[in-house]
Amino acid sequence: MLDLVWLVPAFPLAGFLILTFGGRRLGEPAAGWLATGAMAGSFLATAGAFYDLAGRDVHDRRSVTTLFEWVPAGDLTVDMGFLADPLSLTMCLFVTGVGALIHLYSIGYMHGDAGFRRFFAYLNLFAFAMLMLVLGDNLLLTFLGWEGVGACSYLLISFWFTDEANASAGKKAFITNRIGDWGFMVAIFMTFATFGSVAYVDVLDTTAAGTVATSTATFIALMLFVGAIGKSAQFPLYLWLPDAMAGPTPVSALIHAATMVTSGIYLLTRVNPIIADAADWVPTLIAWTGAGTALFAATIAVAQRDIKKVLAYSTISQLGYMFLAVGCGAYVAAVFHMITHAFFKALLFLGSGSVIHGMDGDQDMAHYGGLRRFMPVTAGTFVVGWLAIAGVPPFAGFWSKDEILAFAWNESPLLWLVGLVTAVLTAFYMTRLVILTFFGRHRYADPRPDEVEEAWASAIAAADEAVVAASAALDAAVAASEAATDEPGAAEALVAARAAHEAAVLERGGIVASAGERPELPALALYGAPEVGPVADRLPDEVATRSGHHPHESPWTMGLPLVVLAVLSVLGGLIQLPFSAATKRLEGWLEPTLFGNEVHLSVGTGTLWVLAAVAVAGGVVGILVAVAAYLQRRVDHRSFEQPILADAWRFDRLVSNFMGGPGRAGFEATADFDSTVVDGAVESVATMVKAEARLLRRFHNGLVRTYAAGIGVGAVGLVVWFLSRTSF
Amino acid sequence: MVVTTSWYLALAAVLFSMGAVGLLTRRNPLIMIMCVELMLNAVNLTFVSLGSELGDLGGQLSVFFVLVVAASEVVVGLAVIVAIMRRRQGATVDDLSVLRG
Amino acid sequence: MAVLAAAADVPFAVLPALLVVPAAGALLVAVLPRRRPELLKLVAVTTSMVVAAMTVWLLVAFDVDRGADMQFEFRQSWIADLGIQWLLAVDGISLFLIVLTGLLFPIALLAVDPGHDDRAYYAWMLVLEAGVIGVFCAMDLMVFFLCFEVVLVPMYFLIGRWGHANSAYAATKFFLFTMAGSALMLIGILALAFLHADATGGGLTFDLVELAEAQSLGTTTARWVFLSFALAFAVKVPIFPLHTWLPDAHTEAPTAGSVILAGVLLKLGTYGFLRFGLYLFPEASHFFAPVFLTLGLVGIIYGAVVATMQRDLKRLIAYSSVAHLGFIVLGTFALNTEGIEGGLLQMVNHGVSTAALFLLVGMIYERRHTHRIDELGGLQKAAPVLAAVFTLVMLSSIGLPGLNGFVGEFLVLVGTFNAHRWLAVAATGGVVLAALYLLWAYQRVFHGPAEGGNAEMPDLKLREGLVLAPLLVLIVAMGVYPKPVIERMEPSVDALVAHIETHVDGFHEPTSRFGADIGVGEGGDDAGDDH
Amino acid sequence: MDAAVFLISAAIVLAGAGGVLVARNPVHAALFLVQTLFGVAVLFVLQDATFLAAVQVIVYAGAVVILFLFVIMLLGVDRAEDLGVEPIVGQRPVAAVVGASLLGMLLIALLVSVDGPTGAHGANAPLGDAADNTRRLGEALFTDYVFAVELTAILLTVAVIGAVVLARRVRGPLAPLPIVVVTSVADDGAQGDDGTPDVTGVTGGDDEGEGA
Repeated sequence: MLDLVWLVPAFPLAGFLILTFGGRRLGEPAAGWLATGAMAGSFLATAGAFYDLAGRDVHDRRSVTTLFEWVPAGDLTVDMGFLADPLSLTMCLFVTGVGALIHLYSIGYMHGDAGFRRFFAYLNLFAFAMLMLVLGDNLLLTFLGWEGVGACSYLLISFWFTDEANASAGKKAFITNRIGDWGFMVAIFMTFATFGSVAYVDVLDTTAAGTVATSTATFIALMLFVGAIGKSAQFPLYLWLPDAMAGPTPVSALIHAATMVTSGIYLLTRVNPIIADAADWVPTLIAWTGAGTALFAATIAVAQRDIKKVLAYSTISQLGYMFLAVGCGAYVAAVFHMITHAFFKALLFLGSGSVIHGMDGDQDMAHYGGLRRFMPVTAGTFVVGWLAIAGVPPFAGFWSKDEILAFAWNESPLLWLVGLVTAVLTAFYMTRLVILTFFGRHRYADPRPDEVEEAWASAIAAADEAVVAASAALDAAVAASEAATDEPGAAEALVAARAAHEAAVLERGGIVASAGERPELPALALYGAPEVGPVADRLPDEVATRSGHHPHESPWTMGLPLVVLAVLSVLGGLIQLPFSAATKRLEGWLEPTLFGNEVHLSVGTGTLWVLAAVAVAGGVVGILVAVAAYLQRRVDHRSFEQPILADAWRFDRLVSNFMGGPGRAGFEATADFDSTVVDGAVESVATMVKAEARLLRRFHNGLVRTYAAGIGVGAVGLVVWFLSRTSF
Repeated sequence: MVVTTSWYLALAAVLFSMGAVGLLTRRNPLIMIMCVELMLNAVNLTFVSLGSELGDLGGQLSVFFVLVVAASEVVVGLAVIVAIMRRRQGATVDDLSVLRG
Repeated sequence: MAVLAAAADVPFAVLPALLVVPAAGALLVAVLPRRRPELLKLVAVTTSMVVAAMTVWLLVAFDVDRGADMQFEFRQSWIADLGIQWLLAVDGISLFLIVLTGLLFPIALLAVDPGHDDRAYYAWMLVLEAGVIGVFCAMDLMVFFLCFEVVLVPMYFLIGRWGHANSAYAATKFFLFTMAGSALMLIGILALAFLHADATGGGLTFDLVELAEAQSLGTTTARWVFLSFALAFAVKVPIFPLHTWLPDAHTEAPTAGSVILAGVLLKLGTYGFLRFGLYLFPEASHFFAPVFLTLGLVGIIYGAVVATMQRDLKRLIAYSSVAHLGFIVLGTFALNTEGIEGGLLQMVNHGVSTAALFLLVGMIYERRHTHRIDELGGLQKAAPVLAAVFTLVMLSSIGLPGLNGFVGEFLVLVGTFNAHRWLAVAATGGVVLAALYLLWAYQRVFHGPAEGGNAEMPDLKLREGLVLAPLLVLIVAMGVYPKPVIERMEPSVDALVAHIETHVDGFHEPTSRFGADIGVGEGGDDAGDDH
Repeated sequence: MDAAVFLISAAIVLAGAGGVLVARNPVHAALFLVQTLFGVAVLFVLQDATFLAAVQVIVYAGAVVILFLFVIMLLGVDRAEDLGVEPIVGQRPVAAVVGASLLGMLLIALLVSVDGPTGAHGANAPLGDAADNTRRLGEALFTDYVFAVELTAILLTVAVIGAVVLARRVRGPLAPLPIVVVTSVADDGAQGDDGTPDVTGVTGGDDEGEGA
């Protein structure tokens, strides 16, 4: 079965090809089912390989299947080969498993979309690339998958390309990833220059043998780390991930939560011997980058109102945890958290997708609230995911996060503290999300600030018109009374008109005044519907129609994956329970791929219990604060949602301003330099030649006799020359 | 006093120079061709006289050919002039500077 | 393999045929009635098809085992007392360029019709093909120079007569630029031949192999002569400061012209560097390598940056060519197997990808009559298939692994890294920029809302699809399984590198440090100062 | 006796040449030309080149000059030419210098450097006396030089045909030749001064064009 491991990527590839060339016949939902089937097949193949491998002796758990030579050039030989070992197969298992679920989910989510077939083709292509990344038996093949997933991510983010924003987001993602890929490529060069090969087997074994100079290992490790932070959205290259939410929600779940973004951690875990041989500050750097990003992203997530943005920043934060783990040498913990995170974050994303689906594409949590009545399944599963990510025992997230924190403490208490704060924040913003979405008032029908603005504007406009009309009437009345002074009714009419006019002016004054001192309408109206005062009747019609609207639960194709993932989010912890070596199944399973580089905790069991308790307490605190703020409204939530947090610490803005400003100017300058200086030099040569020509053409005046004179002079000259050469 | 070849040669030189000067100074194309004829005659004269000087028939032979060439040259030249004059009455060569650069 | 070997030494002299057939076709076209465009096209296309078939046969019959040495050699004395002879041969270096030429011409001819003066157009195209093939298989410097110049004339007329608004300017610029370069090269060739004759006391000869193996010039002389060659090639490539003719030529040329120009003509320069630079003047090439490496790097970054800011699709692709060819130059002067092979591969890849890009742009032009990016937009809605094809080609041009562009680029960079680390590290930045300008252009052309004529632009027609198909197949095939190509190039490249090693004292092919002792420590130390 | 004849005919020749040089009326110039030709013919006789003398008279004085006169009559260009003015600046001085120096050089070349009669005799057909001069010429022409003679025949034919083609009257209105004022010689056209800098001078093509 292991030599059939190539089937794993082959299934989605076949799916992609069929969907691409299958023609129009493969419409909805056939295309979706086909793609899902391909993923399921891939999952089964993985499972088969998994059991085959598990059946082997511990030290024999590595098999390389080579299909053909890919790039044989000079000393460099790169095979199209697959490395099946515990690490890669573990990755494959949840990539294909979660992938299949998300495919299934997408059938419901993408229902009725024009690009249905294209969407599933892309999804399959992505799965193929992701599996190549995981299974590749050498750095270059991993790089193939690495760039492949990047490209698919680009295609899927800009899937709804008619919207410029989506297109830009896709482009941003690809290019930011490319910056990371630069590091990856350089690392590959260095690897080849050092080992004369890029195959993991050679590289890792040689390194594990400890024959590599520290500086070389450091260089390679650093460059790979650059690649990793690009793909796994760590500071400062995380910028693309929030924008990537422009893609369809299943894409966010599959690519930008569960699989692709974790490949950075996978890569670092894969090359753990190199990191082990690198200078000591490299792991520290990794750990601190991870911890810093985790805290940074968590603070931002606190103030987001777009439900997907919250999840995006939460993803960045969780990935930070994994880097923290890798940096602390806790590779198992990293992989463990990667798996559990894949479960509950996919669940959360799919849940949010279901909500968005039910709310007709509205992503602003300020318009949600009390949805649990309308979509129970979504709500229930979502709550599970929430508890998991919040680190509440015994849900999956608790175990993995707790382990990471333990190792962080093992590395340095400071790291642990950062991790803990992050955990508290995580619990807080996730609770906030859940409450705003599923609990509290159903705010969907509330008039929204912009609508109220509109109402006021229309009211004032109406008042103005009234005044104008009244004054016109007044003038008419005046004219009439002058025309017929003896007419008895004229005087009264005049008085009435004057009165009406004054009334209208007063009215207008009143409205303008009240518009002036009306209270600022809160974007997030937790306390009952916002009071819109005198203009309530002028609200646009949407408000009325919205009040009639009822969010609907999603079809079973979307519900089933939610349920499955919820179950996994509950039980996920079982694969690695910290109680005894026997319960640390994952650790034992991954052991051969770690070359003994897994750090061993040097803290006593007691400490561990304390740490766990503290972590849980922290989580609970976070939850309680959020409840107090958003559900019981004892604390003013605005004190948490600082504008600077909502603006992501202005970092993104800063970068894009630079790119749009000086960066772009520099490019323009270069382009001008080319057209003016470089090309200008060429042109000036041409101009000089022309100037000379203009001089010379004067001699060619077209007069025969002038030419004749020239001939004469020439003749004389010739004779002179001859004579000068004859001796008399 | 005996006439040496040098006399003829001197005469030819003068004749040739005069033809050249005429060619440079006259504007009427016909007269310019005539001047060319003068120069040709000067050359013929040198041919003949040096031929007789060296007792060689070659000189006269060349003159024969020169005559032929001169004749055909005149024919073509005059034809050209006719063609030109048809278009421009009384054109002088100075008017015909179409090929000015 | 025995079959192939048998095929390799059949009496049929394929190389002269490769020159004669298109030339004859050109003559035939020239005498056909002017009023029958379809007939003219038929003749032209069939001729080029025959040539294509022959090149494919060449590919099949090429003997991989004897990959290093010249095959299908054809020798026929021409101007005996000057020692000039028709000396044609193919080795792993020129093989794929010839095949590429044979492939691109039918495509270019089928893809677009000239619109006016068909007869002259087709005749010139065929003349061009003959010239290009001549350049690639000439082993006699004089014949090479002849073909090198012959190529200019048809291209000049193709750009000038069937080009766009400002084509006369562009055509003349192109002509003067290349002419200026190659004039010097002629002097170089003559100098080389005469000095060689003096040094050896033998007769005058222009036989490339003989000259290269003899290495009879003094070091300084060789360097000067090399420069005279290098200038000609640098203009053709084009290398950084000499590139300004390229954007104009591309922008003004007709689609077919751009396809051939980008696909084949630019390769004349890089091919020349390999065949007549490194091979003839190993010492000088090694001496001047830093210069060209630097210029190559500048070209990569500079071309990419300038491309980003272009407002005209064809100009953008032209500048992207400057960047891509920078990679080729880089690989060539890395002077090791990986680099040179990568460069060669990149020549073929760039030929395929850029040709496809220009075809697509031409198709857009036929529909929308503009190359300006800001006048396009949202085309993907109207023409999904076209957009998909464009995406594929674009990704290959970006250098996405699994497509052809990557392999060459990667090999070039690996080779360069082994030779000069920092150059490679910097050049890799060009990969990022490539994504920048192409994706941005794609977004502006295909994404976003479509208004006006863009909204109802017709999608790819079957005919166009068929024309593009071979290129697309190559793009994927050469990315997934480049081995057949590489293994045919490798022996020749190895021979070339060995040639350089023997003639440059103290020079060893810079390659991976892996070996007897893992010299990692040393390798690591340079890496050590990296940060 | 010889000297007298030579001097007289030389005088005739030079007088004729001078006449051609200064005659304001083409017809007179033609007549002066005849005079010169006669003089030269006499000098031929004086050197026993009787045949050439005859040809000189018949062909030149007879055919060529008559042709001149015909043309003059045909075109009526017997208008007097004003020799007082010289449109081209510095043409006359140049002419004078060229003429003078030519004369000087030729005299030097012919008289001094040849240093007179060498007495050397050509290896060619010997020169007979006036009596069989014609016969010898004929023999030489139609034996050794027959090929050249044939060529002259072809040349003449071509010349005649060319003349016919050139001088034949074309139907329809004739395109007038452009008038280019001599004083406008020095102006350099405005081409290239339009905005686009052109390597090519393609735009420079215009004023060749105006001839057609």
